[in-house]
Amino acid sequence: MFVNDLLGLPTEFITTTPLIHMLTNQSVAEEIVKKFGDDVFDFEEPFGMLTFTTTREQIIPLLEYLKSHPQFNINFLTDITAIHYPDALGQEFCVVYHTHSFINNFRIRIKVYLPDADVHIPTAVGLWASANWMERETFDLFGIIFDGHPNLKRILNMEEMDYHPMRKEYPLEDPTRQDKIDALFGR
Amino acid sequence: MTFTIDVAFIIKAIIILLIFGITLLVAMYSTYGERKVAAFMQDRIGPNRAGPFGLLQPLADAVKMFFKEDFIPAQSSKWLFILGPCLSMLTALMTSAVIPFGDSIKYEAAPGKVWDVPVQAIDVNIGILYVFGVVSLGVYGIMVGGWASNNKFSLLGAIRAASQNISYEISMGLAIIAILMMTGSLSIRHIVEQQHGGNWNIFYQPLGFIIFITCAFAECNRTPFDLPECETELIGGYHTEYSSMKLGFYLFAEYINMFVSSAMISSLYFGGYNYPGMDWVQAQLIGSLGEIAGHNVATLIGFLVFFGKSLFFVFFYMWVRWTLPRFRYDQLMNLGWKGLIPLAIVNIVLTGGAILFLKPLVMSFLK
Amino acid sequence: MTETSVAPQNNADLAKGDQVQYVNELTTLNLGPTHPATHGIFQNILTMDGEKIVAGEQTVGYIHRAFEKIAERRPFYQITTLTDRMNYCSSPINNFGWHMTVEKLLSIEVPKRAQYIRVILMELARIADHIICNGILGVDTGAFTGFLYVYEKREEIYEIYEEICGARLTTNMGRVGGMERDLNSTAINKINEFLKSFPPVLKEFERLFNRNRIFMDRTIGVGGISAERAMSYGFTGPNLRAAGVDYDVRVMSPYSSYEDFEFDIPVGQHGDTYDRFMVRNEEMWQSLRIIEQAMKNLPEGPYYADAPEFYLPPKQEVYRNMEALIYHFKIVMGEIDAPIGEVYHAVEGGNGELGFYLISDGGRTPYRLHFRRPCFIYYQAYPEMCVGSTISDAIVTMSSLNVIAGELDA
Amino acid sequence: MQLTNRSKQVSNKQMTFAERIYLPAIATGLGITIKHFFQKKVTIQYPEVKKNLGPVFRGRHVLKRDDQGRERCTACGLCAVACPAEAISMVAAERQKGEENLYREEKYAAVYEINMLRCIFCGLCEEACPKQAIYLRHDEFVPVFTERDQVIWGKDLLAENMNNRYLRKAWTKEEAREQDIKGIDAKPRTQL
Amino acid sequence: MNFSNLFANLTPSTSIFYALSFLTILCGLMVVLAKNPIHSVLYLIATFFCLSGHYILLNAQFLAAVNIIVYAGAIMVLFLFVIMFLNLKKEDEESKTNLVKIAAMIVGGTLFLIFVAVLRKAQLGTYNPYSFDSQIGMVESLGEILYSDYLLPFELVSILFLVAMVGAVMLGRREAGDRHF
Amino acid sequence: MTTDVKIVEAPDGYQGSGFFATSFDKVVGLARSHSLWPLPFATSCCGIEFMSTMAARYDLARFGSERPSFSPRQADMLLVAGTIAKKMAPVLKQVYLQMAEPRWVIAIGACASSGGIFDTYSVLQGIDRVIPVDVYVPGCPPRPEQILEGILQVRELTHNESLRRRNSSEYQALLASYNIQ
Repeated sequence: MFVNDLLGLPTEFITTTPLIHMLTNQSVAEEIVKKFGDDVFDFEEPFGMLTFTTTREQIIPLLEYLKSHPQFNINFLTDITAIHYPDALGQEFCVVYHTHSFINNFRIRIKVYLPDADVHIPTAVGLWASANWMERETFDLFGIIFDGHPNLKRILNMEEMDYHPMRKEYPLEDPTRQDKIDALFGR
Repeated sequence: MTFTIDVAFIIKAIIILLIFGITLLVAMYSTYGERKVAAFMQDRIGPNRAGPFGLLQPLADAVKMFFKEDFIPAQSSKWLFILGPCLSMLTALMTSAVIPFGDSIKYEAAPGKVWDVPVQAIDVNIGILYVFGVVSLGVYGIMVGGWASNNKFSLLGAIRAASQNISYEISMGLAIIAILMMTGSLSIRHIVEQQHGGNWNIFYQPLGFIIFITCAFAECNRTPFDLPECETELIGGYHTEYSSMKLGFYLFAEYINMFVSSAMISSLYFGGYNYPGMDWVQAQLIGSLGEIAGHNVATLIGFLVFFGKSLFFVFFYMWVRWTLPRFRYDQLMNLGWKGLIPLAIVNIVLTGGAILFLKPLVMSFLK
Repeated sequence: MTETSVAPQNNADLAKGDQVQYVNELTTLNLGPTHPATHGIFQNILTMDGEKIVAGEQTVGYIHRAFEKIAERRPFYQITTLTDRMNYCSSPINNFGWHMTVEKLLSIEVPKRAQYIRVILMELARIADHIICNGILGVDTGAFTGFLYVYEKREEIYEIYEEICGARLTTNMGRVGGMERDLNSTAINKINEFLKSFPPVLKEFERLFNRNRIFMDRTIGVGGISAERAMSYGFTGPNLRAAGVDYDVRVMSPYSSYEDFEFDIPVGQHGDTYDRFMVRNEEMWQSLRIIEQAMKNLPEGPYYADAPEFYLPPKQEVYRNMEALIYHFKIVMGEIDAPIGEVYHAVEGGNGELGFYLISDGGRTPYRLHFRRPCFIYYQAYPEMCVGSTISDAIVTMSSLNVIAGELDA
Repeated sequence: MQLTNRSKQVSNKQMTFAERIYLPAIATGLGITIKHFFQKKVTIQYPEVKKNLGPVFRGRHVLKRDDQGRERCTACGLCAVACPAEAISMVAAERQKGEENLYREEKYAAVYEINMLRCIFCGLCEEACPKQAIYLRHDEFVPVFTERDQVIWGKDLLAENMNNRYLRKAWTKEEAREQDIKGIDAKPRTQL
Repeated sequence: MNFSNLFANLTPSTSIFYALSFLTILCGLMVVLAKNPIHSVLYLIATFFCLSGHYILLNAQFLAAVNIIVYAGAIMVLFLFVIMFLNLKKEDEESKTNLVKIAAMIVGGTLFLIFVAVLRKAQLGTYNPYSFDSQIGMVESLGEILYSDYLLPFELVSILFLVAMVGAVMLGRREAGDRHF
Repeated sequence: MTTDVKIVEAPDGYQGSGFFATSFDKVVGLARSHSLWPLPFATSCCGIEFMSTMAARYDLARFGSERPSFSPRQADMLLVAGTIAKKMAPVLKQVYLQMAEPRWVIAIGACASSGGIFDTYSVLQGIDRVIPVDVYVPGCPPRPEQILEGILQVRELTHNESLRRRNSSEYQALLASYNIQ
């Protein structure tokens, strides 16, 4: 007995497509530039996803704009994370927001670069409840401080930890491991 | 004549010892049975390494528990902590005293003088009330132990047990009242005797039976009413902090309770040691073995029948446990207060009506 | 407000969490980290009024293993072993999700057969995942037996894996560019057998639970969340669908030929535990449908892409062919240059949108690899979902969310 | 919110009267469990009965020798590099004159150690080995340990025992596939 | 009075009576004296048991059983329940003010006086062994009297209970918005 | 780990406390080995494999070990299955401390035994850094067969363990080296 029989479903092939209103990267980008002007720059399309950079002053208004825009309807926060570029002077940290519009099935990636000396960025908790832990994780691993976050403390690591482990300068390994011979074949 | 009295006394003593022994043994092997039944229902084999078919498993558990470190939590009330399991065990064992396990054993002391010793530890004329009283005390063991453990989860378990037992006792009592109205006696032996042959109460009291068995499940803290000890919520419930044989007592008491309530169910609703065609069997036996031996063998058969019925209900307990999900606390209370109690009252009214109107009608019809 | 904090009364405190604190009449109950219902490790500190929960806070990170940091030190092909251990209930999905991400970066077109095999294995993994979740929900409501019935079928899924890769749980069965092995005839037979033997068992499981009033009472209206809140909390997967939003990555942005298959997206009404249970159950049926279609239409052809610089050459070639030997060394040493770029790829994991955000600087390892772990994101909604209910509800809610600690804590 | 036309409502929360009074559902449940009570049990009695672990199970490591008993390993170190757990360590040495019957290649592993507790049995070492020298046996586990100092296995435990050789039907995945396609039921053999 | 004589002349039931009485008084005292309220409740339960023993000695088995079921089995469980919930053990005993102490003295003293006065005047009931009906405490006779001679009071009491129950239900009704309990 | 305490042989070989102790030891050891109640401390992947071990196909219950005691007090063996992060280590130690003697510990899988592939700042490199371990089961995760092997090994240890081992100075020294007691 196969499943289709059990469910009483027709076995013939029916193609279904999502109900998608097409948005193109081009049109969205133009609209955003129209609204935010010079505060959004570095537009790219790596593997089809619209990517651009903004400033930390504009990030929350930008997200809010995208969320409330009647056509874009980018109402889902997929992810917040950060990247550490120790060599890029004045742009050591990059906070990356992935957002998604379910209705249009359209994703946007927004980046904000922060200097090492001043890793502050406003929180997005007011827009999405899910930002809470994502920002806490980013704080925990990178030390990015999200201003206005209700509960910005470590989430994955122990409270007592005194560094932010995902920064490139910190080692991965547990210093107490004894059963390993290092310096083997370029490890 | 002192001699004959002594023999009767000895028979009685043996019966009493036997009854307690059997209760303990059944409880002990219920643990094994539970594991095997669970395993079989889950397509597993279950314990089979300790002795043939794992039959020594309960012994292994018992010995292990005796030699386990006995732990009494700091800052808990030491004496109450010990009292808890003892109370549980005591009340569980006390109940089995009034259950009629069989008809009676006849003994010819002197020619023409036959002693008739009932197979029951003690026949009190308020048997049901006695059982009820002891059962209602059973919760103290859990409450005291749970409280003395000084642990949040234990206390929650104890409190759940207390409120659950009180609530379900009421509907249990009301369900029994319907039986009492039919039989007009509080003595369990009397009730059993009235169900002679296949004239079992279950045919007159199906609703009462369902209420009673539900309440029995609740009183024994068995699934779906095992809230006081549910593993996934309260870890071990009231016995979270118990180790070694004190834990063993709690677990043991649960199984004794199960057996005793099974025996109660079969006595009250399934005719105890009565079975259809028992008169014929007895007549045949007396015919072939003689008056006294025949009667005794018939008693033995009755005892086995009773035992079979009780064990079936023990099995039923396990069967249900490994099938059903458990209630939530408030649902349990709702079921008890809003479901079972009104139903039990309806049952009483129906029974009363039947006795008043239906019975004379049927009687006159039969005449 | 007088707050009397009582010092730990005995050493049972930390583990079983019976630290008692009295704030007026509210008590704090510490569920976890080793509470049996947490299935894995996280802690919920619940503030209770009697048996009613008035507030909750979770502590996670009890098995934080630093996946993302390790990933920065391992060549691409070794990261498979990490993804295996992320959502260990459905490791093939993680596995192939990662490989698809890398393939996207490297612009490798995977042959159709490999894509179909991946679909089959991913759907098997989804079934395995949902078996655990729904079975455990049964266990947590007190019915252990149904769990073992379906778990036995999970063992059959393991047997299929064993045939393909030799491991049961942490399969490591995909490779960049395709599959490590093709489906052999035994595996195909086993899959067909599974397609036949699973439906009756699942039906039986449903009959044990679906319409049992005790179970329904325990789950209906418990731990509900509205679609709006669920979206705000970043829910995806079955938990979001239970709230009525039919978002499914397989349909919205099809990968690995999912557009070839016909299946429904089950949705619930109120996002409560019963909805989640039913949605997962129905997803198992839909997965079976997908597997059935994939098995029927399984194309012939190679099971890996023609990408010699990324897919290990056959062993015999390594002996005979110098070029193959060089590639072999280069691949194992991780000296193949990946293009510079950043890529986000999402798959429908057992718990929702499992995203891989990969930034490559052209080196042997990812410059940065971030996992969008659905558990981590939606578990933060847990206090909101269980406030106002009892501790029993909280536990049922927790198991129906299917929080996998490995995925949660990275 | 409906995004596609594929959605299907699956959750029905209305209870009928029969469902309301508990008993029919309970009876159904009891029926299912009692059916299983009398069914055949699926349990494998493990220490006595052993289940087939599959053709490619990744168990205990073995360092293959060729048919003359020479070690195949050439200490190239690829396995150690490929090991995600960094459990393999080795010391390479040059083959001396007169050792041709011991080592196949001119370089060999004088020390070859695997930390069995670190190893995650992912099979990447087997895949990485260009000499087909290391294999994860499909028929044997690594035994359990009771002492911490037993866990690093050297060549004495890893190298193949010539008196009790490791047999396998197919030594590479390509070979296995070929056998499968052609439907050959190959005999287990010692060598590649 | 010669105590040794007293002990020598004890019949089994009188010795049980004395032992039980001693236990009853002891437990009763411990109820008052125990520091921990939980212990008090447990002593109270023990007291009820001893009283039930007295009932049995008087051949009033029904009363004995009902005493245990109702008092020891239900009411005291609720007492214990409440005390456990309140967890009084944790709180230090509050020091009583002098006013409370004086009030307690007065109330206790008055009660004591009343008892003395009543007992002084009272005549101990005697029974005639020839007309004594040993079945008087049994269920049947109890039921007969209850449902014939004392039917009206019995029904009135039932109505009182009904009223009390309805009142309790009304008081314990959940507030709107409360999902559980 | 299995420091068998040698018991001084009685001169005649069959009398004195030694004789009784050893045969008694055997009985108790036998009983213990058939009734090892596990405490699954399952954190990750190995926990799922432990579930398989408990499930129908491998059925741990055959050895009398099917009653998982989630309360450490009642458990005999602690099955640590899965990664133990440094954040978790104190909890693990607590659980171990709460277990009643005699207790055994199995480290299931590479992570619990040595950290496995997670040689990272946040993972404890083997639980034997915080608690004494009796049996290590290799594998990531080990197959149920291997977990059963581990449990069989514990049964072996249990069976042969002297009743006095837990009081011996060696055992105390072992515990002391972990800062226990």
